[in-house]
Amino acid sequence: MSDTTELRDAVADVLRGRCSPAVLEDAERDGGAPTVWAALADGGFTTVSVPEPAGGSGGSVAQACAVLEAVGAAAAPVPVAETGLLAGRLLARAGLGLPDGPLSTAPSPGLVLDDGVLVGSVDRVPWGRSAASALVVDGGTVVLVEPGTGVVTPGRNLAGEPRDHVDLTGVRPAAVAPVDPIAVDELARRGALSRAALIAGAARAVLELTLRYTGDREQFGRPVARFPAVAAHLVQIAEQTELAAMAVGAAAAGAGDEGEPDPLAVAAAASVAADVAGAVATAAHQATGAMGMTREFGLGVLTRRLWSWRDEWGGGRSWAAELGHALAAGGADTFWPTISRGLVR
Amino acid sequence: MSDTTELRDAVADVLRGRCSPAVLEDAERDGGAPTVWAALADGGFTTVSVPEPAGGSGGSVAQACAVLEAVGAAAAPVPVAETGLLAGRLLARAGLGLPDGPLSTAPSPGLVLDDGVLVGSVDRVPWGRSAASALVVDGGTVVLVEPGTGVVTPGRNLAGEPRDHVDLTGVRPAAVAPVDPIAVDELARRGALSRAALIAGAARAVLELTLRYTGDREQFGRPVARFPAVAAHLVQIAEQTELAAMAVGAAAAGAGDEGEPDPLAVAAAASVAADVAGAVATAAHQATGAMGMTREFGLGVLTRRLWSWRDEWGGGRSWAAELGHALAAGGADTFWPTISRGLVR
Amino acid sequence: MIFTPTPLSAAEDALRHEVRDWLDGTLPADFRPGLGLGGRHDPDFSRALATRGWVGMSIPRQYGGAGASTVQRFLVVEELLAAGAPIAAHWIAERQTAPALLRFGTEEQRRWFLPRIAAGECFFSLGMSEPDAGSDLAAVRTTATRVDGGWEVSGTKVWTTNAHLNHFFVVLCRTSASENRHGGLSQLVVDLSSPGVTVSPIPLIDGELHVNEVVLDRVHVPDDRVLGEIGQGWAQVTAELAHERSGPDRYLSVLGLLRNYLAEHGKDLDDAAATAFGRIAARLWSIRQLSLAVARSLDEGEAPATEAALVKDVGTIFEQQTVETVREIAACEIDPGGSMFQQLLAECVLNAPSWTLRGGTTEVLRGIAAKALTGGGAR
Amino acid sequence: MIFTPTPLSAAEDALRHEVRDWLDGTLPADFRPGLGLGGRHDPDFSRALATRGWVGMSIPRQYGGAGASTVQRFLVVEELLAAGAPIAAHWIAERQTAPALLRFGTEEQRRWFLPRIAAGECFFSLGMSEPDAGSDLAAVRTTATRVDGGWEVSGTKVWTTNAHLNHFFVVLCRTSASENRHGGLSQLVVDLSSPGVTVSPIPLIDGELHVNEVVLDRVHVPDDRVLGEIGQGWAQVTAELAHERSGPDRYLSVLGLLRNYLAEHGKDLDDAAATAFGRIAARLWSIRQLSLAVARSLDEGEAPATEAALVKDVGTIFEQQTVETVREIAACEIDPGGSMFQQLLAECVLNAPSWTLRGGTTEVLRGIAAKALTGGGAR
Repeated sequence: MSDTTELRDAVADVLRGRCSPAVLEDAERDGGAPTVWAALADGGFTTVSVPEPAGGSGGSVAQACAVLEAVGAAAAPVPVAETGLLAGRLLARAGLGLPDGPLSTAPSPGLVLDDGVLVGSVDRVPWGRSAASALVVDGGTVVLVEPGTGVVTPGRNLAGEPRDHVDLTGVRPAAVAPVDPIAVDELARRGALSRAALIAGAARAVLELTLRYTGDREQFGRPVARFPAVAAHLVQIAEQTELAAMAVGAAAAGAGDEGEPDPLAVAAAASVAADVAGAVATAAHQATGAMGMTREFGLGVLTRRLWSWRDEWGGGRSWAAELGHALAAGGADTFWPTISRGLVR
Repeated sequence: MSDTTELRDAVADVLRGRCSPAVLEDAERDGGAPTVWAALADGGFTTVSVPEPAGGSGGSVAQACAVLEAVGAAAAPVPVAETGLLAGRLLARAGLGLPDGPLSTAPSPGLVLDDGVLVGSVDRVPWGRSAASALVVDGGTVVLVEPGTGVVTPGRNLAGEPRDHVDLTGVRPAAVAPVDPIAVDELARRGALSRAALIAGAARAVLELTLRYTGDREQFGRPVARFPAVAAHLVQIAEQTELAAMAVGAAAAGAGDEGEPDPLAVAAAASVAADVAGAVATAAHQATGAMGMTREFGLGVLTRRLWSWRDEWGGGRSWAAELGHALAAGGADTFWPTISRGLVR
Repeated sequence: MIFTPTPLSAAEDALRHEVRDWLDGTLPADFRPGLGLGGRHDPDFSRALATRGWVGMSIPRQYGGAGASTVQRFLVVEELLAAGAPIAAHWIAERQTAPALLRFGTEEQRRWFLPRIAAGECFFSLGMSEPDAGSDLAAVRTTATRVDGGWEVSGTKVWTTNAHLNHFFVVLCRTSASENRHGGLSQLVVDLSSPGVTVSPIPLIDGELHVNEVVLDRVHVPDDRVLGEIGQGWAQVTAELAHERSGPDRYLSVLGLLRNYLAEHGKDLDDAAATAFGRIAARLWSIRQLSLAVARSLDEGEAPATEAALVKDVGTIFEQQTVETVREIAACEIDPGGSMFQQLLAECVLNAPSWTLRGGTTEVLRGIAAKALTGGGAR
Repeated sequence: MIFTPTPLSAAEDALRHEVRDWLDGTLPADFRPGLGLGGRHDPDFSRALATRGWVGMSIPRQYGGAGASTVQRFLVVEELLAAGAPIAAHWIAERQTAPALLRFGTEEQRRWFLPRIAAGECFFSLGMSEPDAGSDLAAVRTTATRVDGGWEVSGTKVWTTNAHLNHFFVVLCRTSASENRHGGLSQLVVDLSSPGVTVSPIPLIDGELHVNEVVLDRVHVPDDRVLGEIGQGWAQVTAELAHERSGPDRYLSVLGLLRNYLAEHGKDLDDAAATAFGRIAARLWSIRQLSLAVARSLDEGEAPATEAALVKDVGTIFEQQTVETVREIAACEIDPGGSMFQQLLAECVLNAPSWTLRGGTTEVLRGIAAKALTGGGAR
């Protein structure tokens, strides 16, 4: 597992100092962070897990998740998840090469291809205004749409990250290729896993920030971390962070060097991470008090992301339902064997 | 409201010393507590809210609930709720007089009357083995069945109170009378309200017991009530107790001197009380530690009742659903007016 | 405990409907409700409300108020909060400053300030919190030095909501060195337009700019603006805080959210959503009656401090749970630029963490309640 | 943090299946699972298990054990707990006493006790808690006085599970007066069949009688039954407690409940129930892997005390939440005499409050974890 740890640290090094409050404020206003993007792209970190022949950096799903943990921890306002693990891997799967620059994708159930021309729109596309979009239409075809094509209505999530409505009616895709229909489910799972990885990273950053603040800050003559109520919040943040990181790590590791992650492991990770996001944000704000509610403190850029990511790509509830239905279908006797199957060397 | 407080205190006086651990253990083994029953019946407390002409003690639903709060607080193992507020009031509504002795009732959807003879069975009848049962059949007929009729299969709830399966097939009722079909809904609501009142009473007894124990008991040289974690449990028990008592009190008072309680107020009380039951039991056991888990300590007789009553007559969930659907049907604009309508003199 | 279900009189019920009808007619159809205390700052609204006699209701008539009972004020405030009305301009003046002036002010101060407060023309902020002090109010470092005819105040206050829009704030400061950290504190009424006052916004997590840092640089405060006694600041502030604990502002922040949830999703509630919503409603139903019972008991001359702390604790926790539950049953990506419900949900998610902080954290409140419970017995 | 997803080797995976298959073949079809640690006391079962080498697995071979790794023992214990197997007879001896003997016992004690423990023939109870002491273990009043050839012990111990069925218990007692309340404590191995030992049941809330009060009236304990050093009892007990914290017993008490929920209700789960059940399963999935990671890191020579405390805290809270959630989605009156699921639900509801008490309350555990977190940094 140490290769993933090293990769995470390497990305953290690249991002250190690059996601300053000023950069984040600008990104929120302008919808992009070109310097952050350039630094990550230069290092090849934006296309991890996309095979090299397709124009990616190669690597496993676990390595892609390690990158995303670092991206989440830094609150980096760039579509790394979309470019690599999601759209990039989708394009590669369809035998299409990756164009330069940031990519995006989103569920596109209402989009169809009619005689080579798209009809319909896609909702809440991350950075849809500035990224090329790889989308699945008609359940078995991947299309690539160039940046700025179609009619873009800007939108955002709670963290101010672009989530745009893109009307593609009349647009002719830059590339079209058939793909195994199962790729749609795989994309949805990687979408959920990407959010869980981002959450795990952001949760760890919240833990570190909160430990530092409550350790430094004194009240009634001693560090606030020593007050039992605050200490209990810190412990819960730590527990929840480890739960999410473990759920993501296990699901990602299960994909092996080139494969896709196990569906139930992803469902578990998505459910756990969504719950963790809420619990960590709540405990951190309780532990840091009014200071945590100010824009300058830096907690908010993380908690606003936790509150956003937990609902994306289905959200914790729908993945929990999927897991629950699957376990019920498996029956009582396979319940424990399934829960405990874990990883085998 | 002071008449209800006085009545509650009067019943508490009657029960004081009568529900000793030995009496409760005997009742759990034998399924009855004749001395407790006799004391309450002698005082006329078992038929409060049943009009005097029908053989009851008269009084309002609020007064019946006051009696039940005292019964719940003492964990008195006798069917007071069933005899007065539920079966007694049902019989009176149907124009039937009350027989002597304890009464019972339970939802009986599967029971029918075929040519004067009953067909079917009733599940989880409180004290079904020893009480006469007043039951609604065919949606609009009240039947009275004498104690011990039919085939009784003993059962119990978590508190060891009798909840018997009674097969009445072939039994000819002791009395039969038509009743307005709305009486079925009213009975269900009074059933839910009776459990909420019992819960409110038991919760208050838990509060007093827990305050006393944590105030007396010392650890690390001071009363455990002074430890912030324990103090927080005590505060939650107090809050929850007051929430339940207020919900019950408001719903009961709304019934006026002779009427039935407001459906939505009952639904709110049932939902709140069910949640309170769980929260109070959990906090009390946390506050009292291992001691609270022993049979001799006396907390268990209360918490086992809280854990039982919250699920009876529909349980919190179904009443919450009823309230939620009703509010949704009323629409957004009537939401606040409904929530805040309260009592008007 | 003195919690008893309390019926409204016909006159009280009529007052409630009068306020409700007036709000229906006054707030525009597309009005976006504020989150209870988060209602917007709108001097025109405050003045319009004042002409109805609904600002500073509990101020006695001789000082320009309505001399209303606690229950009457409760009913008016409850309707305003339920509607999410823009009450921020007069809120602190009416809830906190007016009672403090009545209790500690000079006759001259009462005659000057109270009629203006009741008219919706004189708005106050709070001047208690300081940087690095948190909930430890006694860690005050702002200092007032005796000068000819008054005091010269220097220091920094934070979290002063709407200081950039209001007229005054009551500053807690040190007027003498003291061994005892609660000693030597005093309260001064500072004109926010005085020379030496600098107000700068503290941007909040949701990007809003209504909270400020106020730097006082040798600000002159005349003797007639001393509130109460020099050196008694701590006792006065403690009394003031006790005042603010159990009002409907503790559970109505989420009312607009709930109403708009019904408006947008009420047509097709499945059982799970109906159950979750019903549970919230049931709790709100009951908490409201606890709060009303506290108001009634105040009118009857009781001092229900424990009960007030319990209601506040249960109320704020209710609000936070409600946001989480509504988010769950809405089951969507929250769009801060979406429908009214979406906008309110976004605002609630971002602001809910602060609800357990205002007016004493959960831990502080539970400490107060626990002391009362374990000291005085349960009933 | 050293939590890292850890794969099992093929041999480890095979061991797990071996245990699982053996349990399938050994436990009767209508077997009612115990709640994890609440598994029944069945000496025959313990001996049968011992013949497979699965009791006292981590005891070295020279003392009759299997010399197994922590992960191997983890896998066996996990399967036993998941099945709710009747492990109570040997549980304390293997989890607590054997490691203490290995660490503090004399060679003679090891040679006498450990093979018997590993054979499932020598069962232990705990002898720590005393009346009115609660979690304050240092408030010990049981006293041992020096006599010829040994010690004479008098006092009362409580919460000694299965003392009426087991052979020994390790008694924490005062062997000398000390200024320091942690000083002067020692551990003695007391034969429960000694003259002067009186065992009486403490009936529990669910009517069960497996927990006892043990009164010691001048019980003679020979010198060769002193565990470790006289006067070092506190240090020894503290080390012992650290040992018991993160095993699968902290999250598997509810496994029988979950399995039987699926058996009885799995066919017709609505979305709300599936969501609630899936959420539980997801959490269990993740907690289990945290716990396994702790076991692996112990094998790798680490001392993951903080991690162990975190897993225990998160595990016990998980168990309690699970009972509440399952009760909610089952939505029925619980019938203690009903179906297997009903019986288990009844047992869980009655016993769940005790789960956060055993091995340190939530508050104590969080204190330990918080100290480690804030002292040593987060990673």
